[in-house]
Amino acid sequence: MAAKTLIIDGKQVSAENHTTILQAATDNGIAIPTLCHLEGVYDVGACRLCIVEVKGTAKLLPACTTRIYEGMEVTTDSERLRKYRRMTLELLFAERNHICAVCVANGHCELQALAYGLGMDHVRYDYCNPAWAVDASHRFMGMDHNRCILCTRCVRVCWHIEGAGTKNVAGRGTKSRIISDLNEPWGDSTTCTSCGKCVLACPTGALFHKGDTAGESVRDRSKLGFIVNAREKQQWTV
Amino acid sequence: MTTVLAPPKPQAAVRFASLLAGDKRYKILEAHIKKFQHRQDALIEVLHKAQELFGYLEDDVLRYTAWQLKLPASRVYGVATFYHFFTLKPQGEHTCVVCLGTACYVKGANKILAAVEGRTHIRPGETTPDNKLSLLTARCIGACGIAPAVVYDGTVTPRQTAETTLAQINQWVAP
Amino acid sequence: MDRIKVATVWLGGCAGCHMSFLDLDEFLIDLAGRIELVYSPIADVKEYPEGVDLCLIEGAVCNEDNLELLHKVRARTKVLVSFGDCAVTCNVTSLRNYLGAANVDQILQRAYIEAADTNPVKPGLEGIVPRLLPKVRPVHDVVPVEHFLPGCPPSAPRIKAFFSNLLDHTPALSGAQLKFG
Amino acid sequence: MTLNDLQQTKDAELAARKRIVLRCCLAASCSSSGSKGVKERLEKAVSEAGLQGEVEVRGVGCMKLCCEGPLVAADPANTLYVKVTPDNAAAIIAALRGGKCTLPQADPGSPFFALQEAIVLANCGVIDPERIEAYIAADGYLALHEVLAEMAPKEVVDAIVKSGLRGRGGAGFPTGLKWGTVAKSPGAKKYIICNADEGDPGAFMDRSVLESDPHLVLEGMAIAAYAVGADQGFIYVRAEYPLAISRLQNAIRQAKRVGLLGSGIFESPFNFNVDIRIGAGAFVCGEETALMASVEGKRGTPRPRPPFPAERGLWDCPTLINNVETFANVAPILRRGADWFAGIGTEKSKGTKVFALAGKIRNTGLIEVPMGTPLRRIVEQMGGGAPAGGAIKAVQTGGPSGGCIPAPHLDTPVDYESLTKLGSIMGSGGMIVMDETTRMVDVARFFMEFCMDESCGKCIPCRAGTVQMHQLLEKILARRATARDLAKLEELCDMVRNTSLCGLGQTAPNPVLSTLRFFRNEYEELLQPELHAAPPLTAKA
Repeated sequence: MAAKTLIIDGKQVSAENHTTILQAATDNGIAIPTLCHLEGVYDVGACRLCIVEVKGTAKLLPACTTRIYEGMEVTTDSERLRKYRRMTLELLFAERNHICAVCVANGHCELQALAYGLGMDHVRYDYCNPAWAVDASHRFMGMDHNRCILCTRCVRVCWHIEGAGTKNVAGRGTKSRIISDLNEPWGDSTTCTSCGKCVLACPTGALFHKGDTAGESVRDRSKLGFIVNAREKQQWTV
Repeated sequence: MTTVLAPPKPQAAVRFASLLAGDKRYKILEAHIKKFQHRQDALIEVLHKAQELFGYLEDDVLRYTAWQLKLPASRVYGVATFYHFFTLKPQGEHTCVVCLGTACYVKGANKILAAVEGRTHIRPGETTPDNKLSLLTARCIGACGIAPAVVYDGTVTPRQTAETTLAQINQWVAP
Repeated sequence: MDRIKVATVWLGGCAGCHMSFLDLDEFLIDLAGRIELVYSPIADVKEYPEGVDLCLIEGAVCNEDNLELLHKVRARTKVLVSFGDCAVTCNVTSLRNYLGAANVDQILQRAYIEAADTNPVKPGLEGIVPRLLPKVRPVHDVVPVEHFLPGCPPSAPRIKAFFSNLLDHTPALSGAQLKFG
Repeated sequence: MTLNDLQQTKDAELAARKRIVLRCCLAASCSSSGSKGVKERLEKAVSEAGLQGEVEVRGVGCMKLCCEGPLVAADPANTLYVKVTPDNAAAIIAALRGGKCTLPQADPGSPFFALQEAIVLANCGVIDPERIEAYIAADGYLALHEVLAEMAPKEVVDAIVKSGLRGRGGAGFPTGLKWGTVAKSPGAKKYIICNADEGDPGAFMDRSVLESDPHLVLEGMAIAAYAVGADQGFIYVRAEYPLAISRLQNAIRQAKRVGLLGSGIFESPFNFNVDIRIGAGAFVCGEETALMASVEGKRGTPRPRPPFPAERGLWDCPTLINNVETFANVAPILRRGADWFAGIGTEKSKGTKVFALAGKIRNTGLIEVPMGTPLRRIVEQMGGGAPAGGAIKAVQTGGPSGGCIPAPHLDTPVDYESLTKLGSIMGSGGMIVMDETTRMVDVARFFMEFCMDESCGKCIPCRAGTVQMHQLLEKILARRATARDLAKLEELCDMVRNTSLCGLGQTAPNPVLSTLRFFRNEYEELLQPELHAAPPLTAKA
């Protein structure tokens, strides 16, 4: 496969043709903040945290879905990008009830980690404080909509890794929510295999194993990439 | 932890056979789905037909549609709730749709809406407790040249005011 | 050099942040050489004084007393620090917000009558128990705030780091020192 | 169908034409004012007067002056009756016989009509939209024949490039360039989509075209399909336009019946089928990637571009998406020549543009004017200015993605670049006039609420950002906001505009930004003083 040469943050790197900016950067040790991206499932470009500047393009582009080209010049970190990313996080924290102190994912939460990484020490927007429910009907797992950031990772692993199609997004706009089957209690789902991949995929405390303490909520997300690799390439690389 | 298997569910075909037998609207819907050769991309067209037949999209209709198109129920529900045109709740006997497009808005559609809300004590998307009237809003029905427009039971009516609207509503809703 | 005048106030919170402040242990002695504590729930001062250099604010703005005190604090203080998650994010105190602004009375009913084990009575004495605000708000939503030290509570080492930075004129915390929850 | 058949159909249609035609508008606006009843009574009156041999009562599409509907025109006298009621039928018939008529009339020579230049609307309000013969009699499908018989696909693309036609859906992307890209994209299967999801509130141009001249759009689509190598088309129409849907269905049926759609059109190897897809009330589906998701029966959420639909669109096949008005320009361009079209309009914006004129203005309705026409001519001369002697304050174009152009800028010519320079956009053609009673902050709030409700929820800046911007606008309107809040609003506008996934989010701040630009004082008048001025940051402990 042909390789392309490009410049990321002033550093000349080469990557295979058709690679995304995110992949090329990661392979070369350059970290770009992401939230909806998840190794093992396709990208949707929804969270807008991985936006980067590309020379010659006025628009900011999501690194996860933008393919590289020869001679591309990418800036992944600038004052402007950091400001937009911080604002994106502030919007997320204000949108639902992310109360870290009483969250099961406290300390293992990607949203928290991003806030620290971007120096978001407070939220300037009005908290919306919506009234969202917790679905604790499933025998082993729970869904707390208060913590959901609608990254759709759970939907994607359910459809494309597990193949069950139990979860989906319903409604739209800020009223969007993750549902099981026909908006039924998760525990009543006739399609859920209880495989737990959605919990593994969830970046926050929205999906959790019942009974886990905050200290036990560590998630080994590399398992998802492992399964996909094994299935698609017949390579079991632990 | 032991895994407990869920009790066996009745076969979908058996379940839906009883629906088909009991309600001829399902027969019509089935014919419509056949017209689209059960294509999954016809989901929205099928839901349009279903809503036309049933008045709203009740759970069984959604399940039936999912089964016929071989789609996960979550997908059908996700689509049905994405589009404003679909309603999952039964509508009242009459409907009053206040257009809130820009032209109607600058000509006072919000006053019409406020008047109806005040009269009926329901908000857009709701139905009066006696099930007489559903109040809805539209994002623009393209009747801007005759704004403000209100749609009463499907009939677009031009140049409405709070007074004319209330006069119409009063024929439907108990005092 | 004169010691800087420091105050701490306690709005709607659990006092955990103040406890954590006391966990500074021997650093408190170092601190005492550089600051003068002019107002605090752990010092018996009745009136918030004028001309305070720095004030740590624990807790969210929940009731009318909080609001009144906060405005006074802002007017009389050079630098405000939102101290702990309740001040920064409203934290647990905001759990009543999603019940809606109109339900303040129901919240009291739930907390003091329905959930009471013994002697159910609603604290309603005018002028003695301050009235709840319709919505709990973070401190910076009410007055401008200079620095934020989140955490539930902020741990003593982080409070120490914050003070050290501040007194050495390198104020903000870096990402590595940030912590919510 | 052959050229000969086409000619015979035309001849037969013209031969059967009666001396006098009473055109009765049956488009949505006039219908809702009762024009169907008018037509029935006119037919009755004609037969009662024994004039069936001489007078045709013809139901037609939009006759443009919607505010005065129901409209009836009498040809060839060129009399235009307004606000016609069924009871007026007898008087209209009497007038045909030379009787004196006191019915209210509009002057077809007035600026509203005289300053129009009809390309897209040429047949609109003239022919019966429910009969393909009527379209053929107006030289319909001649261009398609010429294209299939005499031109290579590349030549068709070149003609569109040469004409300078740009997309009429809003952004103004050069149509020829788009066609060329789709034509060049490799793939055995390609699709054509006509975007008739006219979601901008205040816009009804596409509805009027579909209701009044559906075959014009079908012909344009067929020509485009030939040019890019597609054999399947979809028309995505909003469910709110039932009349447009039924006329399209009727038109497709007729075209199939006579062999102008389907296999082997005009006895060439070219096949083209068109299906209708009915939208279900989602503004975001006007965005092309969301629209494609909807055509595939999915939630109408957009996806990042690239890849562009021209390369990977419907079911990952190269797909050409144009809007109704763009397709409606195609047949006239090929029939009358690219040079003719390029001779109309301005240097960079060619041809005409259809606008839906509405709001606080005397004449509301449909107009088609050459690109470059000054706004003032449209709103003051054609529109007749604000009603009851009021003053026009601003003109809103581009719907929720556009902006408000203030009265001092009314001499701006309407073309893509000039409107963009003023912080608005051409948009699809909705033009809402606002007078002195309109509060601009409220207008901004109105559009922000719209965008908030219509946000699909996929990307964070649009989903959560519109909510916060809406709250800030509410706060300003409630006189609870300070200068800090206004600064926060402006910062959010910048962020949402630059980071949102699709056009809806990227343009959602436009109404705020444009009203801030020209009516900042209206915002500032509502602000409250800061209770505590932030102390200077140098006052560190």
